[in-house]
Amino acid sequence: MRSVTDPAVPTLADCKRMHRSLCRIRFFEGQVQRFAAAGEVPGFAHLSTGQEAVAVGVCAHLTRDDALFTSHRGHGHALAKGCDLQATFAEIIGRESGLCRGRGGSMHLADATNGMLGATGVVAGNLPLAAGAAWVFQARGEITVSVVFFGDGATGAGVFHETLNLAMLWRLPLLFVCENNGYAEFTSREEHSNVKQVSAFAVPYGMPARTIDGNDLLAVHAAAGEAIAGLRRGSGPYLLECMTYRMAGHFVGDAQHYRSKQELAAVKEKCPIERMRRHLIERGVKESELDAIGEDARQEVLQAVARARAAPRPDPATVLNYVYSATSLAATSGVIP
Amino acid sequence: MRSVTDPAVPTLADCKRMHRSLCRIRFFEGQVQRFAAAGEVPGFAHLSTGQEAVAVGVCAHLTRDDALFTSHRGHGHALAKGCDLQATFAEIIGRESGLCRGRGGSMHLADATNGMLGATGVVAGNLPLAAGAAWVFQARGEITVSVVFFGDGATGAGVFHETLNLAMLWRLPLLFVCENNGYAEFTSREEHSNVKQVSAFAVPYGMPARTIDGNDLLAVHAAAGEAIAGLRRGSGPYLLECMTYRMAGHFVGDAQHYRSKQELAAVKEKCPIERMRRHLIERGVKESELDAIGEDARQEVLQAVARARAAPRPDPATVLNYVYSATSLAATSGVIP
Amino acid sequence: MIRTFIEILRRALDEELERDPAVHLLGEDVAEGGAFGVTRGLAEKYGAHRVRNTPISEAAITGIATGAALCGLRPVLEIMFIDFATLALDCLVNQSAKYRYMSGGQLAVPMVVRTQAGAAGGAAAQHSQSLEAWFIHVPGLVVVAPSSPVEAYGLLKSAVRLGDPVLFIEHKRLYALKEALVVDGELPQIGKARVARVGTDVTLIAYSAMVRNALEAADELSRSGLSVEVIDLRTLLPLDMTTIAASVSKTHRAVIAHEAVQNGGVGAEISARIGGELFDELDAPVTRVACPFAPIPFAPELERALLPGTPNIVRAVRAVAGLSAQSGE
Amino acid sequence: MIRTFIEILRRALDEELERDPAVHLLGEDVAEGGAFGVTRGLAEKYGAHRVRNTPISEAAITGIATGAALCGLRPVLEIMFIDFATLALDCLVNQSAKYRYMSGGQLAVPMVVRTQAGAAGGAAAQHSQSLEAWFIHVPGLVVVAPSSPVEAYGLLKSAVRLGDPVLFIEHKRLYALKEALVVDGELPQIGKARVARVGTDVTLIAYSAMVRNALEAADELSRSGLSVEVIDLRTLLPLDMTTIAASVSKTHRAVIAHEAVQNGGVGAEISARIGGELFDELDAPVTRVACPFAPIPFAPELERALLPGTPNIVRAVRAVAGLSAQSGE
Ligand SMILES: Cc1ncc(C[n+]2csc(CCOP(=O)(O)OP(=O)(O)O)c2C)c(N)n1
Ligand SMILES: Cc1ncc(C[n+]2csc(CCOP(=O)(O)OP(=O)(O)O)c2C)c(N)n1
Ligand SMILES: [Mg+2]
Ligand SMILES: [Mg+2]
Repeated sequence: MRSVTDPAVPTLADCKRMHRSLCRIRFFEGQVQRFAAAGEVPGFAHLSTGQEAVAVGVCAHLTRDDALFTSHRGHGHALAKGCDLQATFAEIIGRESGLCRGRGGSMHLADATNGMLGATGVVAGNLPLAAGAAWVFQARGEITVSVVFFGDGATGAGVFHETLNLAMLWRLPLLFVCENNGYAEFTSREEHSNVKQVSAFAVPYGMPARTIDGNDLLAVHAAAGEAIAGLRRGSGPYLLECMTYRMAGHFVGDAQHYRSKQELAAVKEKCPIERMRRHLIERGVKESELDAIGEDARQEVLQAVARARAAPRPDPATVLNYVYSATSLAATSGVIP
Repeated sequence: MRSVTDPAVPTLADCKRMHRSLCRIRFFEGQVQRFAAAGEVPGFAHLSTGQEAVAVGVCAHLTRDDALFTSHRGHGHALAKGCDLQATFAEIIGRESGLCRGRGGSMHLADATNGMLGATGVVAGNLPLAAGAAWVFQARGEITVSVVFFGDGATGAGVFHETLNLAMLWRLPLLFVCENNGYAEFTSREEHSNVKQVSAFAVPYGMPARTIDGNDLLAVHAAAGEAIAGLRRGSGPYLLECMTYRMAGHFVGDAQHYRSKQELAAVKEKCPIERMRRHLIERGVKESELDAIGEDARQEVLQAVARARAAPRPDPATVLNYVYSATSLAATSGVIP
Repeated sequence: MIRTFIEILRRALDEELERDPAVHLLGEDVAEGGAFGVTRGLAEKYGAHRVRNTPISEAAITGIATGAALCGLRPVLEIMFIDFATLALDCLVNQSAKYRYMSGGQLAVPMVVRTQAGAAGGAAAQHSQSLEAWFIHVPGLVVVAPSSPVEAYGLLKSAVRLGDPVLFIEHKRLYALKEALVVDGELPQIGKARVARVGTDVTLIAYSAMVRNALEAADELSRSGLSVEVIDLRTLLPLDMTTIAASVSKTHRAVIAHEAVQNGGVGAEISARIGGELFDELDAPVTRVACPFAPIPFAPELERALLPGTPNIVRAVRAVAGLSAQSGE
Repeated sequence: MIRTFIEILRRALDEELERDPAVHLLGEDVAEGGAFGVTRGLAEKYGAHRVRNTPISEAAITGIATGAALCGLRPVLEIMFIDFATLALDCLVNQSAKYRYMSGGQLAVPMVVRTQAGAAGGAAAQHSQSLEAWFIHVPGLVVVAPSSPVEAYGLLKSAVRLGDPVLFIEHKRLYALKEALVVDGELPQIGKARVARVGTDVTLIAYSAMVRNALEAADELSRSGLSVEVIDLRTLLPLDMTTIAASVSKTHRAVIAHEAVQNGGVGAEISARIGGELFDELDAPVTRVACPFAPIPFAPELERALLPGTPNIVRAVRAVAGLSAQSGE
């Protein structure tokens, strides 16, 4: 087993890099929103706008060997894990150059080469899969870890609790990252549960857990770093609850009747990018440099989006590919059933 | 709403009555075991031998209007709730005079007239149904309550946690009674969960819960009485964990390789009937009177069993009855599908 | 007046809530109107207590609806997508469907599970399935799949009044569809199919959204002189073989169309019933038009390529009628 | 030497554990041998780490097996009763079956879900079902249902080596059955059926435990001079239509027998395929022998009355062959 070094406090350069990833995700989601509104994005698009700090702060500690699973709101997680901008956007608009050749779409992003093992449209559906990946790493004696992102609404699903139990029972190297944005679709947390803090669910199992400000990138980075180092040392699973806020609707097109004017007005203070920006300025970084970083990220996104939109659409003749393995097809001369 | 009176401390007469119910269940299960071994009991028979005090202590506080749901190990619960001995045994051996006309069997005892709304063979399957019944009582503003019995293994099932959340969120008059006998089939509690006490699962929800000695009838009676009085007052759900011990195998025929000689030897001290007997003797009741009570219960059981065994078997021609309501059948002149 | 499928479902639920205090709605976001706005306004009108939001707990809420039905309520549960009915299946199949039988007739579960199914607009593999076939294989359940707003109105009200657990399947492609609702008080009987178009040459059997494609195909085929009788099944369980038999005995040819994958689909059962019971009536093989065997892909051109549509039906009917595949030759 | 179905399953698992370190078993009580003793002794031999007990968490353990398969393990998951596969269905259907497709071929889920099904001895409504039909309706899954110990041996080993999620269904009535196992190294190919008995008059198609009844019926019918060809499907998905077609083209008559309820059962698909693809070959309606539409009752005489058996098959075959129902006239 390789020795595990404690996560270093991010240098100013690290912080700028992370600030750039925040901007990258923000601009990316902006493009998804724009082209969804224009009818170029099929299906349901769930934006992570406002929740970028969780994705960036956690994934900063992951290598491509580490496994990542996410939910229906996973664009930011995929990018933070290293998925190619063009391929990710192309997937979301259903092109052959997409991560999944346009078969999966926004809710099913996967990129095996980057350890992005899948998003799911089934709330809480990926939690046990992440535990399965962690089991493999444990069985192989690797220091690799498995991370799963999910929303607060997922705590209503039984499989979340089944997975907590199994992860603790088997001491799996699994990091549960809950993005508690206070809503499940149009229904607020209070109407979903009597349990205010998701981290409380870990207590009966004796699983270490923490609730942090998920819009404070440095807080996320520090907490995730500590948790992941622990996982790599074999200390078992960890539940990290990141309090955050979904700045956009549940999906593109959500009228958000369920949110008051005041609530929507208060959004800006919560913005993790504004906060990181303030932090960097306090540390002496010039506004102009930050603007440049933002602009640079914006250009990168725009170019990737342009390439994705120019990419070819899947060939309808290939619609039956990838359903079965060659061995399964062998017996049936390719015809299944 | 009728006013709720606090449960009275059981009088000596009450204690003798409850002791008699313990014996009744013990003898009943003995007969099930005997005739199962003789091949007269179809399917799987799960005995509640050793767990009688939980059934008797809890059901002492219930009226026939209160709803009761149980698991695969529910013979004792059914009898304690007031189900007829003959009809219960007849069901377990599959006779037309059985509670469910021989259609249900040991794992599916139900007796609507006594508020015994059903047993299930699906572990944890009845928890949400009991919540549904509680919802109805709450909607009607009744002081009636719903009680569900389940085993410690059921806590591994997600629906247990989903139901805890909903019961607390809706403040349902629902009593969760966990019979923690330390095993799920052949696997001990330790291999099922890192959580020693099932009552710990209630904590995140802020649900009142207690762990008690489930083999001490008086302790069960006191704790259940308090909990149920609270439910009737509208104070919301309660989780009562009763530590007990399954004196028989998981089902009749279980070789119990997974239990050591010493463990099996220690069973007798745990026996709730022995303990109640000692208690009554301490309170001055004569051995001879207790023997008489036991003998009387035994006779009642034997006579019921004899009647059940003499009862007619279901008529094969009726096998397709009770699948649908008359209204559903109307359109199809009785033929479905 | 003219109403969308969604508005007409809302009206049916509103009227049933009004008519019978035992009727209660529950499901995720239903007090907010639900993901598709079907229940919008009903919580305000009847109280959050009768139109109840639930957590994302499909297993528990199905159990709660079942337990409530056992105790006299008439719950109408919304499962947002039929794809998530997988999470409700244990209770529906092992409890709700079997309670009457297992209790020897003592207990019943009169409840409706409203759910939304089908593929449209890139909802992709986990939000587009048509899984009705699973449910017709479960004794004790009733399965209803309306083909239009007006059909949905009557069938939903009948379902709410039935004494058994009903799976009520709404196709997402129908939601925006508008129709004029004329209420004549007569509610359709669950278990009876409807002849949507009278014809003499070929019997075309469909349900849910596919009935519209069937009618479209029938129109087009009439131009090549083919008279197609279209049967809208309405109820998949129980299946109305009387109506099917009457038609096939007349046309001697049958085509079944549905969106679900062909293998193990509802069309298999109907084809088997026709082949078994009307063997001597058949002049051509019973033909199925259904989805090829793959999950629903995300990209629009793949989704379009996979889903069966009007042209597939036209081709199948022409083949069964012995005409060449190309129309208008 | 002579071995029971259970012992032969154990041997197959033992050999696969031995052969490939990626193979891991998990399920409730599997380290204790499981409810039926299939895995007895394997934890001692390979360690509690490769033969892993789980809590009663069907949903999570199916997800764990799926995630492990994604990362290179070859999990063999035991779901104690197929009745509880209802709890595993979300993951199996929405994730395991679709992963390859949704990821555009990047990821695969090579896993086996061993489960036990069927009615016997009063296991009653929730422990006796035959639900295989649900799974043949799910693109991406493979469904195997062995008919004997020897068949199970090869099929299980082939299933473990396949690249897709396999549902492997063991019938409880077969568990105690004994057979001599002769290992010739050749493993059966998943997707190929087996002609269990050669005949010329009627094709009798069955799978799982019903194959034994089919062979019994064929024996009995041979005494009334009827030559019945028995096909053991082995694999329900993919379905081997080549073998079926070859036989029906010879006999021109087909009967399908299974224990699951008839409505929406696997027999419906097979009947539809034969009726659709071999219409001109058929001299008689394709007939199904299956369970009437009710849950499995507890009382032995009711269970017996409901379940289809050899006499039902004999009657059906005689009818299809144009003989009177009573044999030996
Ligand atoms: C099992 C299941 N039930 C319902 C849905 C519909 N649905 C999609 S997202 C969502 C809310 C999820 O809330 P949360 O987990 O907090 O994630 P967020 O959207 O807030 O990021 C629901 C109910 C689903 N996708 N899966
Ligand atoms: C969902 C489900 N999974 C598995 C089983 C098989 N099974 C029957 S009883 C049992 C153990 C239950 O343990 P517990 O809940 O502690 O109840 P106990 O038997 O100890 O009374 C299991 C796993 C089942 N009946 N239902
Ligand atoms: Mg949320
Ligand atoms: Mg137990």
